[in-house]
Amino acid sequence: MYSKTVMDHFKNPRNVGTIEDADGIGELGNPLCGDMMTIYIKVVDDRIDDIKFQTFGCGAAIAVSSMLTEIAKGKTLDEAKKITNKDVAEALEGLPKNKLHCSNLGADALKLAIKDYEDKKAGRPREKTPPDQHLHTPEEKCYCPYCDTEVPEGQAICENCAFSEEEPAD
Amino acid sequence: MYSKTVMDHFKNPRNVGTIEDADGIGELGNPLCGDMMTIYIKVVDDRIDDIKFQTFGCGAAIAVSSMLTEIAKGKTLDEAKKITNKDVAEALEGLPKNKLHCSNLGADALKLAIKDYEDKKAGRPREKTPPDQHLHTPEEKCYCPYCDTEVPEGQAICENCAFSEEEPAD
Amino acid sequence: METVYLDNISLCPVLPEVRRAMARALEEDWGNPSSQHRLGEKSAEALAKAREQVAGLIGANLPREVVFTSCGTESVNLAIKGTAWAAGEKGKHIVTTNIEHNAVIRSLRRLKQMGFSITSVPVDGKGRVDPATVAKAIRKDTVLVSVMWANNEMGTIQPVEEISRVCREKKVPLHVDAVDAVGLIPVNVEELGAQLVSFASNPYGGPAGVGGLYIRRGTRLWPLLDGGVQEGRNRAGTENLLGVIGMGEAARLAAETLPARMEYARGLRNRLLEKLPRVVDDFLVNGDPDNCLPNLVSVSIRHLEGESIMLMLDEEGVAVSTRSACASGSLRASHVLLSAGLDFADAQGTLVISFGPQNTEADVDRFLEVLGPTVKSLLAISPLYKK
Amino acid sequence: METVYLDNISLCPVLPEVRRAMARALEEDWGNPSSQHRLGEKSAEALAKAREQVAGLIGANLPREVVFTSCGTESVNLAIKGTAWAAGEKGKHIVTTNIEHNAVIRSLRRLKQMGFSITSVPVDGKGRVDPATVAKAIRKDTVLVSVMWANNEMGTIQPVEEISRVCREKKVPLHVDAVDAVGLIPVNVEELGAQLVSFASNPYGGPAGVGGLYIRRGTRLWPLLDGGVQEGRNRAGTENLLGVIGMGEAARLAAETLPARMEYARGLRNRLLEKLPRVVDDFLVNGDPDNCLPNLVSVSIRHLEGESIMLMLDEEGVAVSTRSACASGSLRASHVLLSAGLDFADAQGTLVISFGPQNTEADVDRFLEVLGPTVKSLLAISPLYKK
Ligand SMILES: Cc1ncc(COP(=O)(O)O)c(C=O)c1O
Ligand SMILES: Cc1ncc(COP(=O)(O)O)c(C=O)c1O
Ligand code: FES
Ligand code: FES
Repeated sequence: MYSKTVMDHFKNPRNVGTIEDADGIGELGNPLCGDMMTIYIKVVDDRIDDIKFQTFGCGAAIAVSSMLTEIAKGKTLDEAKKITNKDVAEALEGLPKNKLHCSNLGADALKLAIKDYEDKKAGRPREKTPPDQHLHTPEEKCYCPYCDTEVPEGQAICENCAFSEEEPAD
Repeated sequence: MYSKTVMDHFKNPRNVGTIEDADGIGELGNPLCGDMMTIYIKVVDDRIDDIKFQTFGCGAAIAVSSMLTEIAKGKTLDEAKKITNKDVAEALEGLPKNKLHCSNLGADALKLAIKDYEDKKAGRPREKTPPDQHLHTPEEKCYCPYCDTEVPEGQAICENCAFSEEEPAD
Repeated sequence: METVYLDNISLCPVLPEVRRAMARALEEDWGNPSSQHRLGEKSAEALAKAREQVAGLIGANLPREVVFTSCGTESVNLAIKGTAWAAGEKGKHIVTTNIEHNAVIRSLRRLKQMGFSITSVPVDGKGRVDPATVAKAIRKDTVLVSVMWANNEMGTIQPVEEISRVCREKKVPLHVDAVDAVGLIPVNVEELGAQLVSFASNPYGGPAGVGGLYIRRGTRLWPLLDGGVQEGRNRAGTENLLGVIGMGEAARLAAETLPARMEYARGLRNRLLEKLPRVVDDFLVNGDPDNCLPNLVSVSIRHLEGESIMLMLDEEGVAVSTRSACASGSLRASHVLLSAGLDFADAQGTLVISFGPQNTEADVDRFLEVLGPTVKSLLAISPLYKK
Repeated sequence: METVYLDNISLCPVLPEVRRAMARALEEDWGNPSSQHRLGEKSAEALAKAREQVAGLIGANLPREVVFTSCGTESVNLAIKGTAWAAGEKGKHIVTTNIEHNAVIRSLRRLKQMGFSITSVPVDGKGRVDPATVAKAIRKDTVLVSVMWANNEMGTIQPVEEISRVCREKKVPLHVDAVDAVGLIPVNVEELGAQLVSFASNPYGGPAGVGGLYIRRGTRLWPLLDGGVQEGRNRAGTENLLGVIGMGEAARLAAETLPARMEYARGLRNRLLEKLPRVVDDFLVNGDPDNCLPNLVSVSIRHLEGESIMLMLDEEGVAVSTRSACASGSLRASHVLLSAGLDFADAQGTLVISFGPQNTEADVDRFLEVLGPTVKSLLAISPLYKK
């Protein structure tokens, strides 16, 4: 199901852990499956000097986190902001269609970490994004992990079968 | 499906044919499957001296006709009238449940032949029973060949699925 | 005594290659295709391969347009009821023909109980539907047309292409019951343009109790079996992987060898029809000689009832089928034959002889050799036959 | 590397005896059970034998009370929808529980779309339904109660006998989804007194994609598949004879060896539960220790997500299943585990380990050996785990 690269990053994830005195922290939850990702960055000269992650999620989510940190490490913040979820998925040699939403978690969490760093630097109060806020960007298609149909932009979950699992039959 | 005796009477039917100058003729059709049976009798001293049959019907119907003629041959008319469809089915070592209605044809056709003889003797006009008149007698259960449920007394066909085959779906 | 099996339209022997593929699968493929670990993946691959093979046979554009089912009957029920239920406010009227299989008839009758209304159009003496009649039967509230591709009692092939054109013009979804067409004659669902095409695995040498439904991309229907997410959510339930693998292999073989198989069957059919008058005097050949299944002969032996003929042939080791009411466990002679205008007694005497790739000319000859004396001895019993 | 297969609740390997019976049938039985000639009769006999074997396993009074289907899902759909549709004016209300399989849930949801209303009763922390709650949920217009016998995620066995008593008192037909009970624990449908009991062939080593429905004599339901007269008119369609023969053989074996198999599975289960604390610190064992399937262990490994554990185990050649949303292709964690009161994260970390007769103590030990390091390395990644 998963590509070799995904399995490699899943089995030997890079940059796992926390950074004690991180300059920015981005935390994001996935409303589709309830998973969580936290990205820690250390910024030196507007560059990502160090980056670590923690993830509660599926194999794809772990591989995405790992690959994302590899891509981001050493990049300037401006470069890092431009990393798209698609870049991550492509670097992983693809993800199963119904796991594409896991990759959406990655780049979004990094952006939150950078924003956190910038807010702190600007003296703005740190915003805590509610973990269920999944940011659909226009260019990135998202598919329902359940029925495989595309989840339209601006919609957090698939209407077709939203939460149908959880509820009892009545 | 059929017992050995049925197969024997089907493959080597006894008393096949017509009697040119028959004393009585009984003709009966089966409304369930559209089959036909004709019994010819020759009566000497109130005994069935000779009996022949012709049948358009399934293996069971042919075996029933053959066995019936064997049982009836040599019997007095009074004895012959008492032959029941059950006697014939039993002599055949049983019939499949959905073929029991074929055996109903046999004894009824014989009774019609005897009636025909008696009417002729009494100078009564010969009644031609319409061939679709199937005589259900109380003691003989009849099963729908289609759905295997019992067809109640006094009812010619199974209500459950009557003629459902023939009609188109509308 | 070797049995001569000439009832391939009821059930075809599973081809040796298919048996081998299934015997292999029996030893190997047992992971659940829906489960995620490696054994599951192996099964998912086998399922995907079979789906491609079947898509190839019927000319589907996308493998996912093929849904596996448990038999032709399930495919037909899913297509008809699923479409009707999903139609909602669009309407409650369905058009069909007088010569459909019971799977279609009874599905429609069930829908009638649920408030749908049905128009069933007649056929001509050859058992063919006139596309113009179908066009006339379509109403504003018609939500489905269901027509069979090839008839299993007379062998008549319907003008499904023209009917499909009619339906596309009128924008009504079309279901084609192709259970006795797929694998026997060329079928290309993409060219046909129907929304739904039912078929089974057995007619072309696959295992019994496995079927398929072509659901054209974009077609909406309610599943008959609700539950898990198998078969693109169109049919829940743990897959009969073994059967599906057999169906796939049979489809691959059929796609490869169809023209040769048809040619071969036609040879046997012609031999039978040519020699038949030498052994039987009074008979009718049913169906449409210009549009018929190559591997099926439908003949009505006059003055005789079918089960008795079939039974006698069976005693001699020759297996054919009959459409007599007595044999089919039905109440009346076949609605198909009566619809095509046969009288009751002739319909009762109908034999269906159908060939498979395993049959030989010797089988045909043996059938004819046995048929002659059988008919003679049964005519002696028949009250309908006057010399 | 030998795979250690501990996901027998999803799909059980087909038993060697069953494979042999099926391999034999593949070579022999290919007549159509509905057709009348001798080859057909041979198949009809095979079908009848399998029906007796299955009736024997479930304790049905009459073999004809057993209808063969294509999977547990079909059995469930037929039981639920068939009864609801046949109920007509009697009512449109159905009672079920919060921990049913998707086959039940989605069948009921479909009926909701058709105008039925559903009451779903909760379970306690062990996943058990209280029969008194079921009794309270039954209304005047209730036409069916549907309850599962054993739960496939927690292993909890429901008090079906008491629920059946309640239903008989209230004169409401009962359907029991016994897919994960038949062949695994003693089942006697006659004693139970339910009208409908669904089951499948695979859980006890029969082929996948074959199921059965017990329909108590006198129970009225509409078929899901309309067409021919197979299966006592309750289920039309050409039979999957090969699968049914396999199911029969598996049923025969299960009936003979059930107590021994249960005892054996219980041994493996106890071994696992006893040794588990040595390799994992923080976990929950789900279900009801006093009423549980002998061959299933459901554990929630805290702070971890299930697919990732399952995948790592799979890499080491150990196959288990998980109820995490990520793995099941579902949107949310299992409704069963949430209904039993697990919090979201714990439900996401649930592994289901299930044994078959082929498993050994060495398999349990291998699982534990691999689980320890897997959990350790995944905890290092988890944001939920604070040392
Ligand atoms: C035209 C047609 N439709 C449907 C069916 C039903 O298919 P199955 O027997 O596989 O259920 C048949 C089977 O003979 C058929 O001939
Ligand atoms: C409790 C329960 N009911 C129904 C089903 C559906 O059965 P099948 O997968 O054979 O369609 C399952 C299958 O796992 C089950 O566990
Ligand atoms: S005479 Fe027609 S079924 Fe026997
Ligand atoms: S993180 Fe849940 S599906 Fe990937």
